Amino acid sequence: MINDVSVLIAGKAGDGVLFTGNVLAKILKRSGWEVATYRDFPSNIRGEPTNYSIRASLKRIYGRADKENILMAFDCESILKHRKRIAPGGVVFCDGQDVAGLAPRKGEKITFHKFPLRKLAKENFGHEIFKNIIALGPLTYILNLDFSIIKEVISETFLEKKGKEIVRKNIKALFLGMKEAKKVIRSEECHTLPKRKNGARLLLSGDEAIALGALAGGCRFFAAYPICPATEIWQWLAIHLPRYNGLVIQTEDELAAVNMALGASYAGARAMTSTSGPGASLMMEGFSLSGMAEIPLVVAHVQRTGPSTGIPTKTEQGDLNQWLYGSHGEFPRIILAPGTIEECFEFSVKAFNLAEKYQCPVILLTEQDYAQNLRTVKMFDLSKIKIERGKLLSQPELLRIKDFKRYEFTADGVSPRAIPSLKNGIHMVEGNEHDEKGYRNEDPENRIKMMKKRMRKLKKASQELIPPKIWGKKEAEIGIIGVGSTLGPIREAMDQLEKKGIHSKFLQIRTLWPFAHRAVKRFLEKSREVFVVENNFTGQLSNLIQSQVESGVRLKHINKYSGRAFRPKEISTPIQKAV
Amino acid sequence: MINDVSVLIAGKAGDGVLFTGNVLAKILKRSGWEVATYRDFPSNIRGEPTNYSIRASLKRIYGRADKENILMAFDCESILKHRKRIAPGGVVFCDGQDVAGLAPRKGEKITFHKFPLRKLAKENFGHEIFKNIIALGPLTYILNLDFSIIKEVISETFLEKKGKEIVRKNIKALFLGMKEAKKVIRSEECHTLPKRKNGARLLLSGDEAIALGALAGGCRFFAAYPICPATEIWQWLAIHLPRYNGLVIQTEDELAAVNMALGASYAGARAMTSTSGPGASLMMEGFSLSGMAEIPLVVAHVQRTGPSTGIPTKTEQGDLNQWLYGSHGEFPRIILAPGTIEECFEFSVKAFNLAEKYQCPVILLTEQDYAQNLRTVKMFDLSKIKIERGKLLSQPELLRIKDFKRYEFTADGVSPRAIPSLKNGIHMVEGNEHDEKGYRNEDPENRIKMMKKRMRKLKKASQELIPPKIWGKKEAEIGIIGVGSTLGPIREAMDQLEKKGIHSKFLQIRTLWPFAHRAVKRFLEKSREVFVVENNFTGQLSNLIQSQVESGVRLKHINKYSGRAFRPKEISTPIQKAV
Amino acid sequence: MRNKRDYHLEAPTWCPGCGIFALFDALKTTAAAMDLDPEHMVVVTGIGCHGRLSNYFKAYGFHGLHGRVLPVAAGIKLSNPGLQVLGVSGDGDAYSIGLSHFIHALRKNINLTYLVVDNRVYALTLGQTSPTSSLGFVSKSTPYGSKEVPLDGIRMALAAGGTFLARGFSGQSSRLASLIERGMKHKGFALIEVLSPCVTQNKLYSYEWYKENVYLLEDDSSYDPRDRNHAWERLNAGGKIPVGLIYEESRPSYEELVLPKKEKPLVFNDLKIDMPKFENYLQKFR
Amino acid sequence: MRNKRDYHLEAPTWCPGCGIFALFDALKTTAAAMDLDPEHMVVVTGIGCHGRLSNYFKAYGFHGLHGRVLPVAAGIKLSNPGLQVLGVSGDGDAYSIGLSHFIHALRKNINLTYLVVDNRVYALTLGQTSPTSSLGFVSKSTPYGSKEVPLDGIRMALAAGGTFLARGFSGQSSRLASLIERGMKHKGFALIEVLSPCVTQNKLYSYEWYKENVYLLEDDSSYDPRDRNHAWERLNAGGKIPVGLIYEESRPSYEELVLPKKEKPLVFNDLKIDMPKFENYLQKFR
Ligand SMILES: Cc1ncc(C[n+]2csc(CCOP(=O)(O)OP(=O)(O)O)c2C)c(N)n1
Ligand SMILES: Cc1ncc(C[n+]2csc(CCOP(=O)(O)OP(=O)(O)O)c2C)c(N)n1
Ligand code: SF4
Ligand code: SF4
Ligand SMILES: [Mg+2]
Ligand SMILES: [Mg+2]
Repeated sequence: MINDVSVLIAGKAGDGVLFTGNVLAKILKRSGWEVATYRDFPSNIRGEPTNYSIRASLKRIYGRADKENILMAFDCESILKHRKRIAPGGVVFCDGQDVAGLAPRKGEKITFHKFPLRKLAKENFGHEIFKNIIALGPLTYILNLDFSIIKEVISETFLEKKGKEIVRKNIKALFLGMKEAKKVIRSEECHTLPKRKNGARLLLSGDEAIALGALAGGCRFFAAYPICPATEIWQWLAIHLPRYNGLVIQTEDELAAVNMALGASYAGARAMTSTSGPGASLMMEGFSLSGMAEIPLVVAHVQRTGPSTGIPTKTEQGDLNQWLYGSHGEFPRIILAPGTIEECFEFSVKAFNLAEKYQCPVILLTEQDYAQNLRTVKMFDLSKIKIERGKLLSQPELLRIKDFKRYEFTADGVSPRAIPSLKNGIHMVEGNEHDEKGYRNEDPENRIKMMKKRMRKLKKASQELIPPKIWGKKEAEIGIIGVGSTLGPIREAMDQLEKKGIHSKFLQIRTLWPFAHRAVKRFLEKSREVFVVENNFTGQLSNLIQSQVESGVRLKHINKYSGRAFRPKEISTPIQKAV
Repeated sequence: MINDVSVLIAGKAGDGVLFTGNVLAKILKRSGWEVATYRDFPSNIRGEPTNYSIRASLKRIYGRADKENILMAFDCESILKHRKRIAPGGVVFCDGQDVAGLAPRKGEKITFHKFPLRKLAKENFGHEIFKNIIALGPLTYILNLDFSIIKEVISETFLEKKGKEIVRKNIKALFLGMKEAKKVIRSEECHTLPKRKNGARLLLSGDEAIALGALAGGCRFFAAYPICPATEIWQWLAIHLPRYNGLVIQTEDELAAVNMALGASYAGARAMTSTSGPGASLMMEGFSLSGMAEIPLVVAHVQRTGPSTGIPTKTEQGDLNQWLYGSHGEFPRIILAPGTIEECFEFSVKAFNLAEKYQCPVILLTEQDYAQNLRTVKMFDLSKIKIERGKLLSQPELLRIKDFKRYEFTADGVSPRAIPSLKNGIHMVEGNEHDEKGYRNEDPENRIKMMKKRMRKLKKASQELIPPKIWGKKEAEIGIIGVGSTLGPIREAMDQLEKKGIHSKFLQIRTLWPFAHRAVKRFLEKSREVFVVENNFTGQLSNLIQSQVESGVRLKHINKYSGRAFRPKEISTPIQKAV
Repeated sequence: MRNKRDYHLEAPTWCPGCGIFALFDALKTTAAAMDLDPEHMVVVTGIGCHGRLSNYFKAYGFHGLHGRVLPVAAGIKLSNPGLQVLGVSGDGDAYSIGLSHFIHALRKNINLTYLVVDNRVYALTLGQTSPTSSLGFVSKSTPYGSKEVPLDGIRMALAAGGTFLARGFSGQSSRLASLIERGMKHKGFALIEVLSPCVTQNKLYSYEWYKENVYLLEDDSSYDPRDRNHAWERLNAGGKIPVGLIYEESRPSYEELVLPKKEKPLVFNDLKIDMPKFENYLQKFR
Repeated sequence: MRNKRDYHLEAPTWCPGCGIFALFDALKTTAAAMDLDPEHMVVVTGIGCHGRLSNYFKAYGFHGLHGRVLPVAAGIKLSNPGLQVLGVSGDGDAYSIGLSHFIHALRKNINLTYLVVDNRVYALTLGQTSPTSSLGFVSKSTPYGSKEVPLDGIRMALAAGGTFLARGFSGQSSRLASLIERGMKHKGFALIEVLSPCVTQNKLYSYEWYKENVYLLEDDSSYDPRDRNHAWERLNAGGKIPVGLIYEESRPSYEELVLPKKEKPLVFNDLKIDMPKFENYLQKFR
């Protein structure tokens, strides 16, 4: 029985690859399978090659597979491009003109089918656009998916915006696709996926999960400037925040976005901004102000391929350093790095609590890989959500204070906070060095105390932040360390290694700063060999570990920096070779 | 005989402390002494306490002393503030009203003189402003300085801008000051400084040395936005570059400054910008573009106390991380950190050569401490200056190339460069990932090759960059590591340790990146104990060392973060205690 | 009724004679005249000599970044429209590094009072040319004279759709106070540019110079500050500098458009989410 | 004489029907008409669909950062005034994130040709509201309709002291070409805004809509593009959108003022310094 299948849809930007893939993903999810999608789109509106893989599995999955089982190609070039990725037994459909030449090569166990999507669309429905639904025909047929689910998803997709007639037409188109598929597909080519219970699960992207988490976490002010691949966060909030008396505002640039969020936060709102590489660079000055003036701030940063404009639609883990060390001067900062969609939601809620508790900037660092791709997750547990506002004073509390000091030297370094409009709370927030009341002060003794006060805050934080998580066999000698999106391929690589008799364990860093040096040290000391897996060139995580942890273990590196996420084999193979 | 003396001038911002000190420094220098000044000014125009120390020595000095020998106070508060810093045998002059209470305390070997500067000025010259010149009277008298030198310096100071009459009046005022001093100063209070040969030496600040280096190094385009303490660099160039057919332009902000410099550099000019903390944060996006598009860029960054606006007129080493790791994505960068005024000049020249040779951003990282303070240096050796433009193609060279590729995959990673207006050189410079000709390209194979090509450049650079310098006894077991301004206090601390029988050596890091890991490793391995001395809170240099060098030696930390430079004892004392 | 002293926190340390004293005074006068509650006022300042104002004026204060006064002020105001939010910038802060925010805030017509202290120089950084310095202005950054025509902030604001545009002069503190009062009462973005001599870094533009080179619009009965074209012509006429209310119109403020009126300021939201409503959104991802 | 093909590097991949094709074509037409040497042309582009232009047009190209076209272009032009330097921005690039540079470049009157592709939307990022989108515009960033009045780049430019202000339309490629040609010949900063439908991300502003809503200034013989006030009134009149040359004046360019005419472009300087002269400066530090 098949328990894992990956369908690749490929064509050119503008071909509707995303649409076809998203509908298929939803159908697979409703059929009760675990789903993970992976998009590899150009940073262009039209014309350039694009591909989208939709994977379904009986196990929980977090990323792409090593190979593709089915390829739906909107043109012939796509086949040439992706041929080497097709697994034995794979099936290829192609709408190209020149498909004749595409016969299996020697040793290649692939079946090729010419499938005239555009022609069928035009002849039967008068418009090429139906090709995208027709394409679902052979795909759902070959996977033997339940027609009632297919119908349900298509209805939902079109009903609200386009009406019944369009729903009918699209179902007809899909039916046509299935009928035509039946004509060419032999039963041994089928990858039958048995239907399972859908259950209380969701299918969503990391960006969406962060947006949901923000709303649930009390965010009511969101200011941002558009940038791929982070825009989806606020596009969701733009619709929903106003329904909660919240505000989403598109600013003129990222400088305005971060400063406006700081203004709102100072005034007492839970405020957030989102961005990616170039925008984050523009936020560095505001980041530092947040640290110095001790104004809570949440920044969701979705990493894309850099440097500079780089490849805006592709993934990377190239901006760890930017938040770990970026901006001028020294101030406390918290950097959370979710590895799954569930964590995107959870950490997003948590980010707001931490920002207020420690009165400092909190960065939610994710990656294009899972920010824009869809994964199935268990229904979020909303009962766990708590809003903790730290030392934000209520009016009665403030009135009880004799001489309110916004930047009071306290034991934990966190000082009481008042918001404007409260009686007895007048103070300054200052980007200059200041005294306990917030007034500019350049005295060396005061300076030393203030630096200590600010930096002390995270001493306490480090004990209660989200600790690293160990996956796999605790007693294994082979250790793997990673953060963020590499979780998926690492976990599959561990399974692959296990099959070869290599036991391994995986330390998932979930808070990049303050760094969990004790836990990491322990992990290093209990491992014979440690591989740090990173989606970047220079090994930023590894550099962080090296600077924070002294241990005898020499780290080994597995890096990928093509702008694409790891496939499991790209991790298991080098480890297998090295050990 | 006295061989080292430090004069502190203190008052309020607006009192003309800087003027008095600068004239005294020049007189001392012309008297043949080595001079180092230290300013501790508020970030305010008026009213707040300010002080300026001028130190003269027979040895080469690079910074402030542990104690002050003479205090010239424009008000009484200054005495209260600085009293504890006055060395035994010290002399204090005070223009305060309330000087009566200022008698030596028990055990304090200080002489106090009431000295009515303002009154003398008003009564004799009708204007308070003459107090600043009168104040020079007791100072030059007590140091027994040559009157002809004093006259010479005063003439030079006023002649050009104010005319002969003012010169005469000022000399008269100084003479009055000396005369009045004679009345109160007893001979045993004098710190007679014998006159020595002035020689081929200069007295200038780090900012000025960088400006001179830029001009000598071929910089012809300078775009910047005002910011303390970097503005002096371009204020000097604003006068002089136009005389060399160069251009200095004040932009609307730092975003424009860095991008304009990039445009000019692309066009073929040697271009530079200068800034400090907040401005540097705004330049992060352009920094990354410089790295990606491989456009030479020189940024002079003068560090001040952060984070955020911090204390703009005070010193710190808080922005190493910002340039080491700042901005998004990964790209090659070179960070030079001069430790002396000579090195400011030399590295400034070198920065332009390196920027063109490696086609990447080069950061000249200095600190307010020596950027705005004056030091004596040997006359620069101009004959050593070479302009090396790397792979910048001439028109004949370019014409010989069949298929010009701006980003050609070369063995050393550096590709030939053509500037617009040249025949046969048409290409794109791109912030997006690109192919060898500069056209946008998102292919994974090309991406990998391009990343490798760019990052390869510094492999070669690391061998020829300015290596660390070892001071002191190579075989000593106590090692000290530092960068930039700490050179001065470290070297004096070593002398102090030596006197206590503790031998030490000092590794001066001069290129922060690419990091000299081999040399540092060797140094660590040959030391029993290593102290990293830093003018910051978190130990950024130490963090860098830890991440780059594996060695058994545990680093010890000596940090100061009050916004003030180290005094030698603040380094020698903890070392003495620790060993 | 409050009086001026209720807004006086500390004696300023500007240079004696500095024009900003007059603004400080005018602001206190206005606040007292309007009997404003200092605890409901927020003064957001930029970086420069002007930026010290929030150190001396008694109210909630926010001294942020150079050029970013308006985004901060907007964030505060939109989160709690009940506050009286004032922005204070310098000519460099507002018209150079902060220019884009300025134009966009005007366009949005956010209900803020924005005071631009125009001393035609970068004072705190010890004297560089600013966007309002005149052609030929000699300073540390332009030793051979500035080669740029000055920027007229009010003209820019008019083009950007500003709804309250005024210019005051430090030499006329009580007139300045009444302009500020009108600006604070205006529904929408109110710009009040304050010609403010810097006696230390800019010897060219003294009180005397201004006195000779400004004229009061209120003296000209033919002038109608509700006529856009009229305002434009005045701002382009050259010669003496008009002082007073230059232009005023009424147009809905941004808050009126984006904030549902019935609900309370968003800072006072109960942050606990409504479960059924939220779970309903989650259904979309089923 | 060169012809259009000499400037054609590659076939563009904009969406079929995209307005930027017309600009691409007009630019080639202009270059050919003026017989410009592609090796003396530099095209600096912003980030957005418009930014692709430098990939297709044959000339030196610089594709830098979002919103920073003008500082880069200025750096190039000032270093080598012999080059024909063109900037190409989108409405977001020029009027939102790049707005401050735009105003300051106009003020300086740097000799650049600046083409702003106005499609009233953020196209490359898949459809958000831009500063030129109309009030009420529904997009991914303003699902309930934009609440900001649009920014008129040309009106802003007029207020900033622009010396050549024109508006073209993608539906009229040859007229656009002649505007660009005039702009390139203008001594000083030339702004040509190009109304350019985005057929994919902005269905509201189609060719048809523009055709109905623009009028040609050249059809109005009473219109004098040398009259500032006249231009202002037109730009404030509302109703149909004027297309053509809106305003022109002559005023020295920044290069004329800051670059000594006799000397060669600074990129061709001999960088070896003149020792005696330099040592003379060092004397000041003795
Ligand atoms: C990003 C940034 N760049 C530069 C500075 C340095 N800086 C401080 S005040 C100032 C300008 C002051 O001019 P203006 O805004 O006119 O204020 P004024 O001092 O004249 O009141 C500058 C450039 C800074 N603080 N931040
Ligand atoms: C600093 C920064 N912020 C955001 C982005 C993302 N981004 C790319 S193109 C674009 C806007 C495009 O709009 P416009 O300038 O109108 O160009 P168009 O695509 O419509 O031609 C944005 C916001 C970026 N590249 N850099
Ligand atoms: S420097 Fe000028 S603006 Fe600043 S306080 Fe002094 S007079 Fe006022
Ligand atoms: S998205 Fe719009 S602007 Fe971009 S290429 Fe397509 S039609 Fe043109
Ligand atoms: Mg000013
Ligand atoms: Mg656009």
